[in-house]
Amino acid sequence: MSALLTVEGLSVGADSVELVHDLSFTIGPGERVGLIGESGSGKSLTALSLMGLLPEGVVASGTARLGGRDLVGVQEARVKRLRGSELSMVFQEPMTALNPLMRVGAQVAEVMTLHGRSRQDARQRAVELLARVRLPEPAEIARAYPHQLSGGQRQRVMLAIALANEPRLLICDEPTTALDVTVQKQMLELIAEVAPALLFITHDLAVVASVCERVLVMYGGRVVESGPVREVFTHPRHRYTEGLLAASRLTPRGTRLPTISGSVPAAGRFPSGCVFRNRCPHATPACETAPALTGDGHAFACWHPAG
Amino acid sequence: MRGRTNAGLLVGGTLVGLVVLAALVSFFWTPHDPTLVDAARKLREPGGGYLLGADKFGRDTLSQLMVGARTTLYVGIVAVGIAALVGTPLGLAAGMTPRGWLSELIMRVNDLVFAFPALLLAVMLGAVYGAGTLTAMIAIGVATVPAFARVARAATLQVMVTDYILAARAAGRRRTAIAVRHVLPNIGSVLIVQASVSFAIAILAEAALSFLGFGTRPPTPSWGRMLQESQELLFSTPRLALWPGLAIAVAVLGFNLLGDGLRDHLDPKLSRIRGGEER
Amino acid sequence: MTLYLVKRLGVLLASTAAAAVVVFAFMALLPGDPAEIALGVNATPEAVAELRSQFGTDRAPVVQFLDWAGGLAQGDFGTSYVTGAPIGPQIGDRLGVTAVLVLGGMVLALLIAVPLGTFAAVHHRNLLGAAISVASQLGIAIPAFLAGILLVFVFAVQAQALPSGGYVPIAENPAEWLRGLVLPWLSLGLVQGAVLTRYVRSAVLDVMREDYLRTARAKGRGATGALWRHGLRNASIPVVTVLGLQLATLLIGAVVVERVFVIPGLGDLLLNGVAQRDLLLVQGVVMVLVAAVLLINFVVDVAYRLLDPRLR
Amino acid sequence: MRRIGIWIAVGGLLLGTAACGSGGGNTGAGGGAAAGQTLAVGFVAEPANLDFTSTEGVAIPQALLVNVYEGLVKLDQSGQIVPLLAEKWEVSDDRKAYTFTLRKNVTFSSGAPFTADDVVFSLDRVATDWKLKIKSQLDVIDKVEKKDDSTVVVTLKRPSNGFLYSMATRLGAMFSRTGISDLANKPVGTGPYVLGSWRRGDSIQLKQNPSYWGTKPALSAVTLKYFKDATAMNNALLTGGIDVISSVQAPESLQQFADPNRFQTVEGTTNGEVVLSMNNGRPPFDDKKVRQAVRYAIDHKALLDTAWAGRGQLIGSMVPPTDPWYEDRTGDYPYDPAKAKELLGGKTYTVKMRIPNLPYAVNSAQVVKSQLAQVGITADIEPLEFPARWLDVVFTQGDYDMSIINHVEPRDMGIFADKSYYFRYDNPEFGKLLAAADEASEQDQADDLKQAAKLLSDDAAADFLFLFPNLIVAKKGVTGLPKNAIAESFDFTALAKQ
Repeated sequence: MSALLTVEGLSVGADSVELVHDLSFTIGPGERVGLIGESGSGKSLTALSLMGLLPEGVVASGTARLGGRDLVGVQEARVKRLRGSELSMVFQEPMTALNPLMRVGAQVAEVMTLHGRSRQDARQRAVELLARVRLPEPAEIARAYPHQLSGGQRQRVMLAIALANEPRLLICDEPTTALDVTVQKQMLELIAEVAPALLFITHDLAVVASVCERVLVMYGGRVVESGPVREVFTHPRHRYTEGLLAASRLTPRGTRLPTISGSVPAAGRFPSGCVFRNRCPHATPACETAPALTGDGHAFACWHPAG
Repeated sequence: MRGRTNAGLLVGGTLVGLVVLAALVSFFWTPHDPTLVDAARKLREPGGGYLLGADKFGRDTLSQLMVGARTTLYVGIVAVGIAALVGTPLGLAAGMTPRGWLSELIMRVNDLVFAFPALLLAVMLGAVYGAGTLTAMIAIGVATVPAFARVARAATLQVMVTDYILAARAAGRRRTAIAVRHVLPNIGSVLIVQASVSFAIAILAEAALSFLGFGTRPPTPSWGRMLQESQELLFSTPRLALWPGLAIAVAVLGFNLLGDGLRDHLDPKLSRIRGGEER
Repeated sequence: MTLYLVKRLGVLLASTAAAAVVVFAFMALLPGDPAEIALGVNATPEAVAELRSQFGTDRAPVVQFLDWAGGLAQGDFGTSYVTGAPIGPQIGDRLGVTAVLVLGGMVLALLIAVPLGTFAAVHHRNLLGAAISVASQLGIAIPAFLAGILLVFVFAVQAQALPSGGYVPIAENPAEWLRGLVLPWLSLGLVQGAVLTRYVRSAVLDVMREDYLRTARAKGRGATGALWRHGLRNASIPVVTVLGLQLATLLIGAVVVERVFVIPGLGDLLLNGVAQRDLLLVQGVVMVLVAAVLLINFVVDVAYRLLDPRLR
Repeated sequence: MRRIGIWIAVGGLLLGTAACGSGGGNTGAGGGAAAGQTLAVGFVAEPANLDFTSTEGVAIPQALLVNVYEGLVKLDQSGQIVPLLAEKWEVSDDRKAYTFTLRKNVTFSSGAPFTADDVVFSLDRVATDWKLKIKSQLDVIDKVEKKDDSTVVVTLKRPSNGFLYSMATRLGAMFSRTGISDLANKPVGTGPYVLGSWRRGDSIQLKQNPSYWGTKPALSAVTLKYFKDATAMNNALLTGGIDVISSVQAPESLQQFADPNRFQTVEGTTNGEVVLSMNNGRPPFDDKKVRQAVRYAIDHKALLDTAWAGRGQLIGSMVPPTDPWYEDRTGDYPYDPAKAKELLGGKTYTVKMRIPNLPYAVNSAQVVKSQLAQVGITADIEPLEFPARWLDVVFTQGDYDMSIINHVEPRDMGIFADKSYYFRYDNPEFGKLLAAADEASEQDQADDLKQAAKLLSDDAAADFLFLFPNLIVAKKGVTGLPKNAIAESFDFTALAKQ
């Protein structure tokens, strides 16, 4: 099958520090992929580099193509046409992601007028979209200001904005982290239902398990393991994935393994070779050489894989 | 960003240090008597023991500048002192009882005082008691009270919702004790920043007042009056205006940079209270 | 909002009334009997007493205050003890001049500060942005009157391009009116613009870090477009607050600038009044200035609410 | 650079401060071509109103006398009293009756004819309605009678040398019987100019009186522009805002006007003695020795050089060189700090020097303070808002030790004869000399006054810092500028532009 999104050799760096290293993966049409890792692993930067929204001073290299169109290393003027139409993104913090001074409906409509829809049409469709993300009384919500909505409602608005132009790929960056647990669940179900193809970024393994089909595990700016969710979660090969699973309730054998020792180093302070070796209980001198991500379907980069 | 911040602090500190040093040294030594009139030295060119030359009265410009630094600091310290001593407790009280009548009263009176700018007060005070350094300092000080009260109140409001204050309140400590032991130390940094910025404003106000003749009395050297006196010689002897102008700019710049630098250095979080420039 | 407006209006009226009391009380402290001053040193006691009763200064202070305040409410500032002319029209004329001066200075300051401050924020990492920051810091450090003196020196005396001072009413000669105001506007506007540039820069910088700006870009806006459509209005909220404070500062800065440029505005009237011991005139001018500041505060507070739906 | 110009009078004489002027004007420059030439003249003190019968100060007569209001006589540039509204006058043998023959066909600007009735009316009003202290100068008048429509006889109580001179001041101004309803705003006189417009705080415009009886002035209008700031006035001339600075308030700046292709400077004398007054009524200056010490302690040459750029003249007493009885008294107290210390007997004093906040006073005070410090007198300078506060504290209440003020009124030595005057100088001998002088023959008058001036100097009733210069700067081509400012008014009738 032809992939919807193809990422090859994507690196992100600021000044001399490399934050994401040589990332490659694909997402097929309609496929829901989770990108998992602790904060500082580079997952959010990966998403932002695809959107062309990297903060100032942070630069991406390599290639990323969405349906044949380049996303990385292209002029802003060209990428910005894709943003909000071909691919869109829902951010982590719903409380601050909406403009406090603008009515909700207008903010939803804006994304459509930006991509060529007439103002009146956009306004009407905004209400439909609000209904589609299951907001009660969408017409009223459209007239409200963000501060009059709850966090969950605002995140739905964000989702409505993201879906407005029927994008081919939806990127969600921790969209439920800031929400109450009950709201979280509804939100996840909604995303799973409406997303065309999905890149779902989270640190929460359970969320990935419930939404995604395939998962990429990131650590230290690299993908250390990838594969179908069920397989990776039941038979983790990389010692980091193993630790992550152990720390969560998704332990494969029900027995608690010791959690990962130490904490994630600051950017640029990861060891050479295997980036995990300074925290890995199984590390040997062999790990001073960087392992390649190998394997078909279920791939991992570890000299001393588990199981 | 961090690097820039420290640069501001460093430059600001150096400039202020320069002014303070000049003022301190002037207590013990100036190259010449700054108020001694000597017709023989009238408009003497710089050089030969008169590093910056002499003015139309034959007074040594460098000596005048040094003692002028003293005047400037004196005005700033007293004015800011008045403002801080009056404004801080008021702001503290208002911040600790945000919904009480006291708070409302304080802030309303504050707004009222705010409507009387320093220059207006100084002209009014000068008209009643005679213009001079003291009336200028009091006027600037009183006019600066609202700034301190507002900042102290805003900072107190923020501090009051922190866990340790809630804990102290839960423990039943008396309000004054909480204010002095817990709140004051925590809003100290904001106040220091405000003091620094107010200092800069006070220097400008004093200069303007001296220019209008409502400031420091002659012959006590004051940068504002030096500027005013040098006006008629702007064409023939521009250096007479250059030096005091530069001195004012250095002092104001110094205190502003110091304030910004301190704000970042002491507590970046609180920078938003004043609108938070430069981070 | 209506409730707020009514409440805030009440506060404005109460503050103005309180200010009137303060101003009156302060002026009552002024040494010197206006009747004695008006008559000169060798007036007879009878003449002084007569004039006192004519001025009404022989009445109890409370009665005098009520009379004065009552007049104020109807726009009557009384009659000058010194010139014998009614004060209201004088203040009216001068207020117009000062208002033009101050508002022009403010507009200029905004014209300088908004583009420069925004530019400095957007380019805060490069040299030009830093240069603007440094320039604005320097601008703040220069007293307005010094700026005025230098401007006159350069543009009027050396270049002979503009008048060094004076004021021509617009009705008399609009071109000269404008030419005469250029330098005063510049000296107020440049310094205030420098102050404002810093606030605009920091406000824009703050806004640029806001998530909703990223959201806007995720919708397909460019960085500039996002800032324009979503950033500036948000950034304007803190700037409006500062603007209010600045207007008050400008009003007073105008006093000095009026002196430098020989402009017959309120500041000139005030200083004249003080020099002439024209008690009632000073009282009236101070009252107008104070009321203007209170009014500005009121407008800012209301504008704040209008701009920010969270406060409505 | 603040205001100047006020006067107050006591005992028939005036005190004041330098007249100053300033002007500025948008009308000025280049503007008035042949037909309607106009000039803008810069002054310092703007009148508070236009009624000089009830408001002190030089500002009003400076603008209106001779120009709008005329008297029977006026002072010419050489100080001579010459006819104006009176064609001629005769003095009786006992020197007590003055018979004025009035010019015919003179009308007020209101259209009313000027007649003997107006003279009687105007002179009678001085005693009954004027509110100024100087009006006592005319107390010497016994009665004013109309002989016919163009003849008036003024009878004095005693012979007076000062009478005719006073008639040349504002006291002799002629008012219309029907033109005094609004003196403060609407002056009605017989002069060559009438009030055009008054932009308060900015300028007064005088325009030609179309029905003037005499030679019409060259200018169709004059704008008097008022500046509180000396530098602003200088700049106005430099940039063409005004054509004339009537009295330079920042003498150090004269260099700016050095270019003879653009500017001309007129330097002459005034009647203004810049006096360092000492309160004779209270310690330490009730002690003649202390006052004398002050006079020795001050280096007048250095003071004039530093405080007023060396412009002006040194004087030793209260008489300007333009008065006939002038004697050089500058040698009475040569600069001698050692002698001053000796007179002080090793004691030190701290005194209050309360000065008006005017440029010449603030400058001079700083020099005086520095020089007095050398002999052990500490003078604390306290500038007071001029005029109101200075007049109140120093002039009226006499609450001061030292002050500095320019006494601008002509022939004003008499102020020292009034012991209630703020000098608090009390020497009956001085008063006798002045009284005798007023009644004496011309020669005796001069002798008496010379003696009086010497007495004043010997007693060190005050110190006389310098004679205020008449410093006028104008654009090249302006003619008719007065070299010496010896009258109250600034005479616009002779001004012209080439």
